[in-house]
Amino acid sequence: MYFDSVSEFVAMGGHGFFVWSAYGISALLIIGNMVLAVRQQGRVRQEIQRRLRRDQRPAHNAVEGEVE
Amino acid sequence: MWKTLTRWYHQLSSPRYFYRFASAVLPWLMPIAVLVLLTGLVWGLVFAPVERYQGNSYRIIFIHVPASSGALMGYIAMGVAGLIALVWRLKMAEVMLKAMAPFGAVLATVSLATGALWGKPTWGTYWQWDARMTSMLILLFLYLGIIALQSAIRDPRQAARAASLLAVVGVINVVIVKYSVEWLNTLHQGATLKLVGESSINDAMKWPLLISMLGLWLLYAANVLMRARTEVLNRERRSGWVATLLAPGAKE
Amino acid sequence: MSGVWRASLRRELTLIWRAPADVIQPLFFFVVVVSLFPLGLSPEPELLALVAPGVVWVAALLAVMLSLDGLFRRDQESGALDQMLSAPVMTVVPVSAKLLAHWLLTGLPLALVAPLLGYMMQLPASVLDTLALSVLLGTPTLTVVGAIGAALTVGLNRGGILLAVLVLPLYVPVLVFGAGVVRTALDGLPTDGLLAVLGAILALALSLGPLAVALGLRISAGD
Amino acid sequence: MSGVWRASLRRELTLIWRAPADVIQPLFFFVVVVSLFPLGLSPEPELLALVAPGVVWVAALLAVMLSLDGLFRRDQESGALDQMLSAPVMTVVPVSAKLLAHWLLTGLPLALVAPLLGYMMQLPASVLDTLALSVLLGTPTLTVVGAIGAALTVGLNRGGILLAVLVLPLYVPVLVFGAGVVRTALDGLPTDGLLAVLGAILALALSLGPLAVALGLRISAGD
Amino acid sequence: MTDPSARLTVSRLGCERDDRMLFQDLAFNARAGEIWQITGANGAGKTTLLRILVGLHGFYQGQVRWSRPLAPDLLYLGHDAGIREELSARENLQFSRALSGQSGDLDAALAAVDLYGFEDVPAGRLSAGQRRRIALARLWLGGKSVWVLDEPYTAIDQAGVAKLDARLREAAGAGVLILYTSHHRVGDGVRQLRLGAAGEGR
Amino acid sequence: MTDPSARLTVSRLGCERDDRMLFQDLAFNARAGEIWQITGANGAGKTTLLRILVGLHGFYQGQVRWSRPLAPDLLYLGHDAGIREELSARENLQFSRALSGQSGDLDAALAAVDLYGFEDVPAGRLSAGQRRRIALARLWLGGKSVWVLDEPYTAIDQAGVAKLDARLREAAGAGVLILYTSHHRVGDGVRQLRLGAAGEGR
Ligand code: HEM
Ligand SMILES: Nc1ncnc2c1ncn2[C@@H]1O[C@H](COP(=O)(O)OP(=O)(O)OP(=O)(O)O)[C@@H](O)[C@H]1O
Ligand SMILES: Nc1ncnc2c1ncn2[C@@H]1O[C@H](COP(=O)(O)OP(=O)(O)OP(=O)(O)O)[C@@H](O)[C@H]1O
Ligand SMILES: [Mg+2]
Ligand SMILES: [Mg+2]
Repeated sequence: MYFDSVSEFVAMGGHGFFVWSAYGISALLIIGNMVLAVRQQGRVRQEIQRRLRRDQRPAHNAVEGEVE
Repeated sequence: MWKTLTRWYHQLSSPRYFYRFASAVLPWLMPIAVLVLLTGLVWGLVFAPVERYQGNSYRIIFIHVPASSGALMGYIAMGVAGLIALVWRLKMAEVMLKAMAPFGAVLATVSLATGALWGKPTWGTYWQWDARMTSMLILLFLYLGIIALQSAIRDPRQAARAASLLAVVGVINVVIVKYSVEWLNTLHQGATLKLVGESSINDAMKWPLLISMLGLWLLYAANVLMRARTEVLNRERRSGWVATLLAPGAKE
Repeated sequence: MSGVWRASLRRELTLIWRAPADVIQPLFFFVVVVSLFPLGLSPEPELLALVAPGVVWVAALLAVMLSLDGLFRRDQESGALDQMLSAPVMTVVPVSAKLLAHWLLTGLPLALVAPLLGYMMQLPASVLDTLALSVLLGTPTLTVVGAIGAALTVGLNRGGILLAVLVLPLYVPVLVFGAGVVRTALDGLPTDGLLAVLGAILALALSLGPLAVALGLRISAGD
Repeated sequence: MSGVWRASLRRELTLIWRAPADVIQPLFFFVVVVSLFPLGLSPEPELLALVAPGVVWVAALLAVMLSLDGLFRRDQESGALDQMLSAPVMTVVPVSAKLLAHWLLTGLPLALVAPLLGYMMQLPASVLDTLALSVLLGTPTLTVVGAIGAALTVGLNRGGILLAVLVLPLYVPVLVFGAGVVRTALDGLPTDGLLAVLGAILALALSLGPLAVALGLRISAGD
Repeated sequence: MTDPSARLTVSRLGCERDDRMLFQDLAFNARAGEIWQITGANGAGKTTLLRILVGLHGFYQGQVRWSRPLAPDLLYLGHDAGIREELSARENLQFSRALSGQSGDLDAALAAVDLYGFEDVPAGRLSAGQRRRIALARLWLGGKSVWVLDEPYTAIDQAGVAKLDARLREAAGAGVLILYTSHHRVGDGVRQLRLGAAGEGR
Repeated sequence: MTDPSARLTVSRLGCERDDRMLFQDLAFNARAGEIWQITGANGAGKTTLLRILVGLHGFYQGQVRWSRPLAPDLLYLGHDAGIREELSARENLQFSRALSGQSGDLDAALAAVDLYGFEDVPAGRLSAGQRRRIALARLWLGGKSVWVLDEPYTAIDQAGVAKLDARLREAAGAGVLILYTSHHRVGDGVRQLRLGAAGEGR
């Protein structure tokens, strides 16, 4: 442990603002990106599941090609 | 050995196996990445000694350097994926490329933000047109260009191919930019950075730095896997295996 | 095949000739943007000379980029692009003719007026030839690199802004070396090395660029 | 009639919302163009601060102008413009909704990032608010005046360059006063008078501009 | 809703484009409840005539008189139908409806042109014929007594053509004055206005 | 000139666009001398199918095999016909001819589509149908054994339709393989490939 007290840790020898905003912004961006990725995954899954439910009725096909 | 490698290659280039692989790895990778990153950061923030000339502001290094190098490596990796996608039309390369762009852009932003916040106490300004800062800014622009192009094209396969071409062209450009900007820059700020150059960096600072770097890269890998997995699902939504996987009531 | 190339070149030149405004406008844009700076900055000659290389080069960059926006658009909308892509010659053939025609009627004129603008921006007469040479060496690269962006965005109907976003970061090396050459000349230092770098970048762009453009068009068409 | 206005505004906002890139891209262009200058000029802080007001303002001008290029184009190509012109409401109604939506999503964001760019160009913190205010007062004028040019060129399919040629000269007063305000602030002199002039230009543009735009559209349609 | 007094009088109408007289001394009277099909070879001037009638093309000689101000009564569909690719079928129709002051039900109109299930897809991702159908849906929104349609049948499949045919007759029965261009054969009870073939006028 | 061995084999062809299967397991064989009309409702996938066959659309499953390399044999006319408004009819045709390696007489071809007298007018000043005719003139330039035409009859007047019809039959008689889309009724001796109606596949 380098620091003697919590307040000293927070102050960072007068550079607290810079250190903590650097880490704060970084955390915000990185976590935000993670959250977006997870939410996107959920959305795609939901969409596919909705479609699967809809398609549970027997599907008829769109082909009527003239086959030789 | 070679055989195992080629088998892996074929398996991972099949969307279905990739999905299984990613689903198996992610539950481990994610917590490990977070743990490693936190270890490095806490070590660096709480336990590492103060730096002689910069005081405690130097502690920004533990996020700044991992993010900067991650942004750079990430872009090169994207270019490689793009080349593979263009030449061999490998679907998984397209998927990976698309998955790599967002975190890369985030890392470039983090690098710029932390660098700026570090610059104020050390150089007395948030921003200067120093070579590294300038080329990182351009790298961010390139990332954003790729994201913009991808989101402008509707068809996911077409979007990925377009982004591949742009990424490959971009890598060539990054190399030239690096040299050109270094040449341009007459007020090289290198001297300040040398404080932490190889000779003077001590182990008490080096280890936490290396550990947070490892942690951030693992996190990057986890994020890419996660996004790639989503993209695979989205592209293969019509195939049988996705249907059984996500069928109502099915257990994964 | 060389017949197709010649027919393509003739078509492109006719198209531009039919609408000569397409040549005059990038030139005019170049002149207007450079002239805006003394209005926005301040008319002091020393300051102007100092910023002149950068200003002239940024304006050239923007002029070329804007002129590229329509490079493939009308061929795509009219279906002519599909004709080129399904023709029995490689797509590079008509594409390279198009690029050549574009440079002849945009890049070249820019190089010719650049010294005039440099003079208006109070550059000493001794560096004006270097300025013209740098623009001459740089604009073909701008055309080719920009055309890759134009090919990738051709179906997207987004106006020029998406193109700008893709292409401007790719223009940075040309800008740095192009303006750098002029600044070096202004300082009275030798410029051969930097001009050689500009030339090398040009060679790279000319050898790989047209292929990338053709590939980009194919991707945009849906393949 | 106010129903049509609201429906028009909603349509325009939806259109932009559908393609959010359209908002982000002018902003991005603004940032990129400003960043090109230190690359072309030199990274010396003193020089940069000196040219900053002009550079930021010229970049804002270009960003707004480029974003206007597509303002009516797609409505014209799709025939929606003919629908507006043959509708039982005055053309100013849908047109003014369009202009408002455009400014909200282009001009306003530019005013918000301008201070950041000013800082990057090494302007002292004390003039950053003046910079933002000048951009805020100037961009609506740029939108309206540019829209007149866009209306007149809508059928011509010339890419953005013809628009640039028509519009940039008209932007000169805004540029002179806009950059002038910032330079005055930089010299530590009072800026109220110049800001008032910017405001007066704005009032003029807002009162007559939309009518001119509507008239321009009618002329372009062939009437 | 529709006004039985809508009436169009065209006299001595002439138009020259690109150095060629397209038509000259054209005169006809059209009344509410009538369907007029304008025919003629390619380049005869059909599109030009319609644009003159609705006031979008101002370079002509002679007179075009409507019995009352046209704007509030007019439903005009041009060659290009005013569909924005970024907006869905519903959003496109919603805007057209507000602009023209119609008030019918959106979903019913879209269903009438067989776009049921495609209401929320951006128009850019529909086929050529489906896009035209969005514009045609305005014919089911009601409230207008003069319809001017430039090639409404273009790109429409056979079932669609039959449906559109029926709709025109129904509207004419209710007192709408309809003018349209088409290369299709003229149906029963439709008045024909034939413009001279291309080249004839030179 | 034409090669009687041109032959197209399509098997198990499927294409998905925008989350909807347009067609699936499509299979047919087409030979030199045959005329195939592809029909189907709006949105059925006709345009998409043609683009797949000529190699412009690459996202599909299944196989498309031509008996020999397609490019040198192909005459493809898309929905939009590749006519630049700034160029005259002759200049447009001249470029198409060079690009596709055809060699017929320009003026004869333009006369065949009734553009005699309009050869040197910029295409932008021609009517919708006249512009289409410039593209159709390529059918009179000869030298290609596979014709793929997307809605060739669009905007063409009745005399033009008859002429085009005759031309297709004549070419087929000389051994050309023709595939085209149209909503017009299928003529005698034309094989029909009907794609499922929009919506059925969902
Ligand atoms: C916005 C401004 C800044 C940007 C964009 C930036 C960017 C970078 C980049 C790209 C790297 C290279 C990483 C690698 O090669 O793996 C780096 C490393 C580094 N930066 Fe920054 N930097 C910025 C500001 C600063 C400031 C203000 C300082 C401290 C005074 C600083 C200190 C360092 C150090 C110590 C390294 C690691 C040493 C090395 O790898 O050579 N940076 N930065
Ligand atoms: N934009 C234009 N500029 C100049 N002349 C034009 C323009 N558009 C059409 N013309 C001229 O007017 C003539 C008639 O054009 P118009 O579009 O009215 O014909 P149309 O009867 O609608 O033909 P189509 O059946 O092919 O649609 C054309 O042959 C051409 O000579
Ligand atoms: N650009 C596109 N992007 C995404 N999906 C598209 C696109 N174009 C078409 N589609 C989809 O493909 C379907 C078929 O389109 P296509 O153009 O092949 O139909 P078509 O049979 O030619 O119809 P039409 O008779 O109207 O010309 C459309 O209904 C639409 O769902
Ligand atoms: Mg017409
Ligand atoms: Mg079609």
